[in-house]
Amino acid sequence: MRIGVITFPGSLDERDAQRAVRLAGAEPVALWHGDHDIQNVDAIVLPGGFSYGDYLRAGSIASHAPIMAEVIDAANKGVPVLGICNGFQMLAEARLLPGAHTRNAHQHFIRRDQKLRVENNTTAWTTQFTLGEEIIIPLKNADGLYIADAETIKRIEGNGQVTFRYAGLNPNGSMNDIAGVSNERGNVVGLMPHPEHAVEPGFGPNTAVAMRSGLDGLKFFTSVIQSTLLAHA
Amino acid sequence: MPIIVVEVMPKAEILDPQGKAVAGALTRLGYTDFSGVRMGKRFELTVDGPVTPEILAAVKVVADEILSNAVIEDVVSITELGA
Amino acid sequence: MPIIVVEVMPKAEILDPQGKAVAGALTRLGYTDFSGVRMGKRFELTVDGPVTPEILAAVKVVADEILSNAVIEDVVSITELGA
Amino acid sequence: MSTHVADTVENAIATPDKEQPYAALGLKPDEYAQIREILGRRPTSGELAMYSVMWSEHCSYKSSKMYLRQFGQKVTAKMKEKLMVGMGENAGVVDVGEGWAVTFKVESHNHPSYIEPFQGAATGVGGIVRDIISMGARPVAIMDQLRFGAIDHPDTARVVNGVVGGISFYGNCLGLPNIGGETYFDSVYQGNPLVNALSVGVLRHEDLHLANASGVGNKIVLFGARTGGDGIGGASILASDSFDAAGPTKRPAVQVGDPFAEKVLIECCLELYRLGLVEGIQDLGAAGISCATSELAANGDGGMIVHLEEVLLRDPTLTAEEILMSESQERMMAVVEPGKLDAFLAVVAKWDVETSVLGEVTDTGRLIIHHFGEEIVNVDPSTVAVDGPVYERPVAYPLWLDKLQADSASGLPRATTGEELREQVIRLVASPNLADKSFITDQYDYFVMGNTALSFPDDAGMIRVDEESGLGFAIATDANGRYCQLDPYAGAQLALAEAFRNVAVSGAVPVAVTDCLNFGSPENPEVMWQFKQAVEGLADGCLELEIPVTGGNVSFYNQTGDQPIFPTPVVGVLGIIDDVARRIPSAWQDEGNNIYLLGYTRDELDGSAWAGTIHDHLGGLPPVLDLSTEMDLASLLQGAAIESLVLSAHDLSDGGLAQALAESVMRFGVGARVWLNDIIERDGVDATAALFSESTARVLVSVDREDDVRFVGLCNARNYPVLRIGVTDQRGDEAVLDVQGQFVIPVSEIRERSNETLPKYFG
Ligand SMILES: Nc1ncnc2c1ncn2[C@@H]1O[C@H](COP(=O)(O)OP(=O)(O)O)[C@@H](O)[C@H]1O
Ligand SMILES: [Mg+2]
Repeated sequence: MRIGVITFPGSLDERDAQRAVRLAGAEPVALWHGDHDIQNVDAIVLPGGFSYGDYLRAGSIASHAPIMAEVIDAANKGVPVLGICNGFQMLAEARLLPGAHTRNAHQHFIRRDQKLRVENNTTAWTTQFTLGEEIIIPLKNADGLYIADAETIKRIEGNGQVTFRYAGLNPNGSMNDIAGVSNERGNVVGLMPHPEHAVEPGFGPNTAVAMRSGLDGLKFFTSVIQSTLLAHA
Repeated sequence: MPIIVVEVMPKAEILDPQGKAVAGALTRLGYTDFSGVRMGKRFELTVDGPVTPEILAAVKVVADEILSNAVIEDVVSITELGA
Repeated sequence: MPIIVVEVMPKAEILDPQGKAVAGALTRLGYTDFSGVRMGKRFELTVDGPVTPEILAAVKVVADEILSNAVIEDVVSITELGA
Repeated sequence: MSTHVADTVENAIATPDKEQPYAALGLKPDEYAQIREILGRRPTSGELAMYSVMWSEHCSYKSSKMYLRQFGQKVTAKMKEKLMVGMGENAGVVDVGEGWAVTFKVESHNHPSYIEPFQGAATGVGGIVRDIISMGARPVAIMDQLRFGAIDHPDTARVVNGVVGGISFYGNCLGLPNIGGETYFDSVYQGNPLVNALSVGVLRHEDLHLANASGVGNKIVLFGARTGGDGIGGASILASDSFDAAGPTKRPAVQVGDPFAEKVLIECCLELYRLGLVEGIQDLGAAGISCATSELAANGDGGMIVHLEEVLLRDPTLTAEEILMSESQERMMAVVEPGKLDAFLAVVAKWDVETSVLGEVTDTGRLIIHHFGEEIVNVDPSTVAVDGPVYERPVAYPLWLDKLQADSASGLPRATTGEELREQVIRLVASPNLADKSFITDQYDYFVMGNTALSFPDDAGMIRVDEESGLGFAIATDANGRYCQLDPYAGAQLALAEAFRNVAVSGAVPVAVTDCLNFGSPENPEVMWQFKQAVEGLADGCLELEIPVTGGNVSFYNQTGDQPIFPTPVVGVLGIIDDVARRIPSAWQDEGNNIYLLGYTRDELDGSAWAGTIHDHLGGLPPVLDLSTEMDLASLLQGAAIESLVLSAHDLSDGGLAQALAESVMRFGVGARVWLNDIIERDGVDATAALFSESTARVLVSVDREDDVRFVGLCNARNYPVLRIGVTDQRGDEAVLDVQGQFVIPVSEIRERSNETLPKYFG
């Protein structure tokens, strides 16, 4: 199982995403934004960061990168794609996912150990979760407010495309507490929090059990390994 | 060299947290004449040569597809500076 | 209700990383007619009643002191929308 | 193209009497005369620009140099053991074992951060990170040491929100975990906030790079952002003189940072190093191209020819002098072998970084700069970069100090009831300097890179260096301006001791020091005395602890009007830990553990947070310090860490035991039951001193009951004073801090009072 992680200029968490892929038991493959080649990977991660400084709109310039044509193509063929934070913003800008992002309501960058509720465990990246499960995943961003017009919100809520919702506290003013969404087919998922930072004991979020012990992010990657194996079986 | 100005605003029905924050600040500072503030973007594109119809057409595409995100924003004007 | 538009741009001598990033993107995407891009802000302030000289004076102060940072930005225009 | 007619060397010879604006550039008449003597003629305007920025206080260290020498002189063989690169380079480098090295340095960006807090602080982070890159290292962490005016002053929110926003924006966008820092409020910093930033980098031994231009024929390459008109005069005018003296400049004095450009520059540099394409490298900071060319040349073979028209400009109207002085950010200068130039350019192109070849290394011993074919600079580079003026400024013992030291806090009224003590504990917890700093630190990413083992609010930040072995480093910084005001020699040592202790409580072994010395005007003899004392204190302290100062920064002219800030030497201590899995957090996480206090408590309230907050008092003498005891304590903690005997360790500093207990219960919401009698009896102090004294060499630890005997045995074997003073209690909504016989405070109340202070003023 090979999972590609794309590096864009200004990507920050790509090595962490690669580490997460490795810890979950798959082989990480480094992909470059300027190439037109996704090296036949089985799944793709668009990592967090500030691509091109996020100066125009978060994720917008990167969504036009050469490799995005291949990503869009692969996504349309059903290849699992995960957009984390800036990656989510890119997928929204590329229209692979509904909605858009804007500045956090309180106008600050925020970093916190965020509680999420799993709202759909049938996507390629969430099969290892139970429905309604509460998980803790680090959140860190400045433009994390999820926004869409009323019709879109109604549609994605109706389709079960809202994959994760902020629980306990809505950290940025996102509509309907939406933290993550998927496409209709469920192979493309994007979320603002960072699962790749909840994969290794001692370096994850705090939990009720102990500091920096949270490992809930690992299940994103084991989910995609499982769903890919199933799809190929 | 000629400059083309493109202006982009958040769609009226879309939440504008930055505008809201500014509005809040104005009220706190005692400026109470304003019932709302919205914040958008202004781009100035410097054109290398004369502004031809082709260039204007390119600006239109750039404005719609790169400088703005149609999901949440409108291009409210494209004008040549000083023209 | 009347709307007053305040436009703010980075000072010409000051680095504008945002404009630079947009300019780079345009070139990479094949739009090569533009020699530079600068990115600023456009504010729309909705006024509660008629636009009096007092309100315009207040807008001027707000534009200079709150909507812009005089150290690095200029207020390039204050106009009434549609006026 | 520039229309300005350059002042050539030929012209300078022909017009010896031309008047030159040296004073406006910050040069004194005798300095100008010295330049004429060195050159044997008047300087060209380009040379004048270079000398003026390079001989500024900020770049030349002319007032501090004679004192800083001690850091290189007061050293033992042991102190040199792990030192790969010492003072004088962009940053010091320490061998941390397994073929790894760590480089770190703290620097100030105080004055720009008052004028334009957001960009000033942002570019401060950018600047220190480039120092780290230029050593050949990957930057892996940052920290920020901040001092603001009074929390309720009308200007403070502007500065706080700007500075924190700028650090957050630049650091987060760069992808560097922020792992700690300091935040203090005091009216002495009102018109002159302190914004210090620290960065740490990691490298393999073989990747070490230095800033020198050697190898005749090697190319001088400038890469990164284009050169613009921003920050011109920044080095000489902003950093060398107080604001009111700043002359008019037509170019903006502030610079705007572009963290994205810097992030790309980091990756680009690391790829260049990996491929072995760089012989020497220097970052461009204060004094821009003037500094980079003269330092590279002076540290190398001594000669260099530069064609200034090759510099890529953002603003084509810049004059040659302005190009030489520009402080545009996110630029680097490399020395590249001609045969490797194509490969170099290919890497730079891959990262979309702009580059131009400016010239090459020569054996002439002269730094020669041409502008469109005309020679505008011809100097011996060491006269610019190395042999600048050195001043022995007048020093005078401050006459007010005797009176201040005589005014001890020991006579201040003390609480007579438990209820009063409770109220004082709460007031301290909610006071601006001790209140929870989450409002600030929640804006900083510490997850990025996935190697952060500890960060705020732990006593030290800790980063894993090697994912296989778990090898890592810990780092903490401290400075107590109040103590330094009372006694700068002791104050500097107390800062060193606290940072040392903060590293030790994390389980790491302290090995090296960096410092940022923030002081008033060196032209004020009393300030110069404070500076002399502080440097001596720090150098003597390092000698006793046997850990070297590897680099740092001096910031003078920190004053509002005539009023200097408190002397504020920020001291950073770096430690090594073999395996970050053995890190010790600073607060307990479980019920039913024993709480021990290590060290003796004396009645030491002079200069304390208690005296300041409860009585608005500053006077007397700072706490007694015994560095050999601090070393015993550190080695005891290392022993405990290796055997995993302690579950948490938190050093006692500002606010004493009361604050340490409050922080410990708040952190994970696990309460505590504590008794003071044993402290009071053994140490002969009262309840106020037991709770609020700031005696040194003390740490609060929690120990699993199973390890009790071994832990106490360890302390006894090492003859270190230890007292069991309580147990950790229940967690959750009912959790309390119960100081038996005195008071009970719900943890929720402590938390609320601690958390509300900063948001109230800045939220
Ligand atoms: N500006 C800041 N940036 C990052 N961390 C900070 C900042 N201010 C305070 N902190 C963190 O908050 C915690 C408490 O600070 P402080 O009480 O000064 O620590 P100490 O007393 O151990 O020196 C520490 O972990 C410190 O690193
Ligand atoms: Mg501490």
